Amino acid sequence: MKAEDIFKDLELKFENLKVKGNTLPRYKAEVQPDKLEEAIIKFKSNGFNHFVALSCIDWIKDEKFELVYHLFSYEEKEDVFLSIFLPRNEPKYKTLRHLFPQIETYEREIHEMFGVEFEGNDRLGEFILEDWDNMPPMRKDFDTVKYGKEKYESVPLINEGGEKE
Amino acid sequence: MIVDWLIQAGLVALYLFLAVVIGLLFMGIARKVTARVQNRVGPPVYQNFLDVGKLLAKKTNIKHNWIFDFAPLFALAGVLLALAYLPMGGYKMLSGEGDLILLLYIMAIPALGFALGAGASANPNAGVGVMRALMLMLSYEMPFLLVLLALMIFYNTASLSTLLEKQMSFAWGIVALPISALAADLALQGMMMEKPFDIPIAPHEIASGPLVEFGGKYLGMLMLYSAGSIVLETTLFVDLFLGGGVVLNPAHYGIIAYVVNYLVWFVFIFIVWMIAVLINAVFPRFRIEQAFKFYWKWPTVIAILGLIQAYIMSVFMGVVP
Amino acid sequence: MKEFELFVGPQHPGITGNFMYHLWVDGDTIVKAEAHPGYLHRGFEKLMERRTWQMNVALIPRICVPEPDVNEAVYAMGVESLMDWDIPERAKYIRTIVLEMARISSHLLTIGGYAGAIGLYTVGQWTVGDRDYLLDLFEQLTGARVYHIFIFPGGVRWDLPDGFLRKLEKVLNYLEGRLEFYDKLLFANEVFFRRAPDVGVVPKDKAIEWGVTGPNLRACGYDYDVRKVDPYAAYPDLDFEIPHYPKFGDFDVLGHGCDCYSRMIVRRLEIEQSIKILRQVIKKIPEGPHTLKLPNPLAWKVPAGYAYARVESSKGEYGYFVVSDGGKMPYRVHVRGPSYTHGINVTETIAKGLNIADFSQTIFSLDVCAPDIER
Amino acid sequence: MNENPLPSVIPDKEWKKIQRMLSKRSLWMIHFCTGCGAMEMPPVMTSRYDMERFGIIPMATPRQADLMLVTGYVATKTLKRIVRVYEQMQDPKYVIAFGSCPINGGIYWDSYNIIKRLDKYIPVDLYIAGCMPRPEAVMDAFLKLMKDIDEGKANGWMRYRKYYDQYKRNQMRIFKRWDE
Repeated sequence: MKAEDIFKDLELKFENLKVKGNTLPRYKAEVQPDKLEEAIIKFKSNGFNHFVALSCIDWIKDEKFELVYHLFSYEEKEDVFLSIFLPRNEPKYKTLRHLFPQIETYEREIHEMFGVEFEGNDRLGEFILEDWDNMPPMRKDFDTVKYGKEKYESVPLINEGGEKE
Repeated sequence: MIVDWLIQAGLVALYLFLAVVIGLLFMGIARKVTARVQNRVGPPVYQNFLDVGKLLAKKTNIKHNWIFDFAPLFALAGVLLALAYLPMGGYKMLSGEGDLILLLYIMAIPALGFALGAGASANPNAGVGVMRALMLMLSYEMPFLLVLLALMIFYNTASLSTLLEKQMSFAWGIVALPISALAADLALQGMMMEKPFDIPIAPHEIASGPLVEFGGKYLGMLMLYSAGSIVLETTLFVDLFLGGGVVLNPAHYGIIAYVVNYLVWFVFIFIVWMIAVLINAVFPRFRIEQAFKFYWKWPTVIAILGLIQAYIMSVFMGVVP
Repeated sequence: MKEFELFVGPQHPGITGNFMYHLWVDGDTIVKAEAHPGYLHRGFEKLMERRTWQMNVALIPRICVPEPDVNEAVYAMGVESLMDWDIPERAKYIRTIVLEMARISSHLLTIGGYAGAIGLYTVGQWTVGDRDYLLDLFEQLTGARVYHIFIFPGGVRWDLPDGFLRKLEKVLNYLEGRLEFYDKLLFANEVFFRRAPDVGVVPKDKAIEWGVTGPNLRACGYDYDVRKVDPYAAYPDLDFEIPHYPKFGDFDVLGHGCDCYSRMIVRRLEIEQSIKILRQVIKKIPEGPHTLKLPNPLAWKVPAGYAYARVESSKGEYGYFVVSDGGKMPYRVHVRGPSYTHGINVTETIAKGLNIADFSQTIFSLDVCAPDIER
Repeated sequence: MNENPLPSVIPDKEWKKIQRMLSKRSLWMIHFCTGCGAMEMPPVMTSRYDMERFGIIPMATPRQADLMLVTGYVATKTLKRIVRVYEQMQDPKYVIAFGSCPINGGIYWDSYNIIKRLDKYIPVDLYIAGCMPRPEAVMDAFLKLMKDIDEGKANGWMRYRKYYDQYKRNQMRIFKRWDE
């Protein structure tokens, strides 16, 4: 089933993304957060069974996080991006790891890097970072230069008693 | 009397020392040969002497328990004791009736010491490695015992020195019992822990296994141990099947015979070692249960065939060396 | 028997890069595995948001160290999609040359690493030594051995140097001759036949759902390859096959697919196909400019929008999800590395029930590249 | 202020010279790929450059190693492992920092997860600059290190013992917990 038809069934508006280099069409649609699971199940049962990636975008001006679920169909050869928007002050969503197992890993990363909470995923927690003591680093208001200066450059050199640096 | 005894002791010490030196040299040569197979230049042949020297000169900042400290000594002492029972170039240090069977047990001592120390370090990698090493020992001893049985039946002796004499007067084991010799060489590959049977020390799987916690002086001692065991195992094969390299009878030629026999023995163990090294360079390693299956299948069948041959030759055909 | 814990990595020879698996082992069998990434985390996606579109070209190759060129290509394609640029034909062909050379060199490294994992160090020494001929070519072409920074949005940095194609042909002939040696030593080795088949099996019906891509997917019997499915660069004009289980040509089909054996044979056959592709490119490469006329680098503004570009790397599908808000810097770039699924989810699942002796060869045959997991 | 700073060359007895001569000819390297520089290690180890000519071979465990190559950038999570591996190695031990990143952060100067200077946390005997250093540069570094060992200049392990409290203090500013 073509993606356009599925979108029609689900009554979603979609846009075409520009493609150069690659050739396949890419469709992007915004979904209501409560309808997402249903939409992904619909796509999955119609051949879109390759879950490519889950990306998170921090739209700080709009006070929103955008989660982009990216699906691909080897049969129809079409890419579909389903995006949902979450409020930035209290980002919370349910886990979808039962649909595709690798979503679990993406959710763990997004939880750590953006601070998005996924209810039902029990493996959230320390994943890539260790001993982290600040706001999630991929948020737009996190200043990596300032943090680096405070944390690393303030560490003194070893004083070996000889010449001073 | 005392002088004789001293000379004897000095000779034993010299032979054992030379055995370890030869072992280190062989390790160096193996590295060079492997490097040439791999399109490389490789280290100098004396590299392993430098390595041992460096290891023995290192400081030690590990402390597990006294068994761990004791293990490398135990292993080294065990291998030296076993070496003393093996005639090298026809020179007998310790011998006795039935030392062929005794040797089997003595050869297990260093491996056990090694296992003890590795177990005492409480590293899981070492534990797995020890388990694998013991399992491997169990596998290759089956064909090896059958080979020994064939030799004992054919030559009608359980003493190494008698075996050497009979091989010199009649025919070498490899000529008389070629099938058993093949089985023994297969078992030897496992005994020396060369690929495809270097399972206990597989670095990619268990980070060099039993050796994982040994460093510095401990490792230096273990390196001497493995140098000794290379000579031990190759000499065992040479003594069993190549007449121990004895070409001149010491009773007739005296000291010259010892020197010539020593050189011939050296060439023989070198050849046996090179075969093992070249096989080592071109094979991946088995899994432990595959090695076990392999040993209880092919080498065992070959060894049984060799046993049948020995039995037929000595009992039905009446060939008595 | 009581379970014990085993740590494979970060300091361990049996691991591909700085990465760690925490294993719970019962006897010789793994009962549970947990991946711990993060030892190589540099915050690329954050750093890219702080650099202009052009400065990023120098940063991104460092994401996947064994095969950096795919990053450049896929980033360039993403930017071109947003800018609506059609790159010249010659640039497409030059990109193809770079990508295929990178594929061969990465596969050689993987085969060597895999052979090392099952204990055959000689093959590793040979393949890595032969790979240096390709690195020399890269050096002549781009000026660097590892990080080439050669593929640029709009084309490539400069044209092929004189005599490059002749030299490439020579190296290809040499490599083709060397493949026979690898075949004899590794791919026809009795011990390899006993160890690799039916080890580390990814269930065929789950493979696509789990996000397995690239040679690992083809080893399961699917002939999906981004070069054919979603073609880019000069691949539509070129004639090549997609080796997949059970079409192994001269090699025996052992095992039931999806295992270490099939994965390695697929990689071996892909080298052959890459050589074939490069030979066609040498014949077909058109004349013309190697790059578009680029705008002023200080005032590069990329129109707002989303774009996704993907290429087939030696490890699987490599994609960049590029988001621009119309500014001088990317708003967000999300890197979809193939090892992200292979290294964490797939390995954690298939490790259960594996012998510890086979764990290392499984992750080597999956070709897990640690730096592209954590970026 | 320390009253008697370590002299750059240690006056020694004869046997120390022998020890240094031995240890420079048989440097065993720990097999630890800490960063992207690990990519240039296979060529250095294998047939084209062949570091085994100088007796340098990779070792599987820190107990057996004398030389640690910190190949490239050091993330905070890796630093803890580097320190642990370094402390498990037997004296005398040497550290070579590989590439621009352990010197000042290199291209990751503004990253939040990269410690910028390695020698604040463990003593470094030798730096190789460049991104990435070519295998020739690595070989040159090995030869330089051998020369330094011979002259008694490579004494990072002694400095680590002497200024242990300072090193530990710096390390603990990065780690929140050590016993894990």
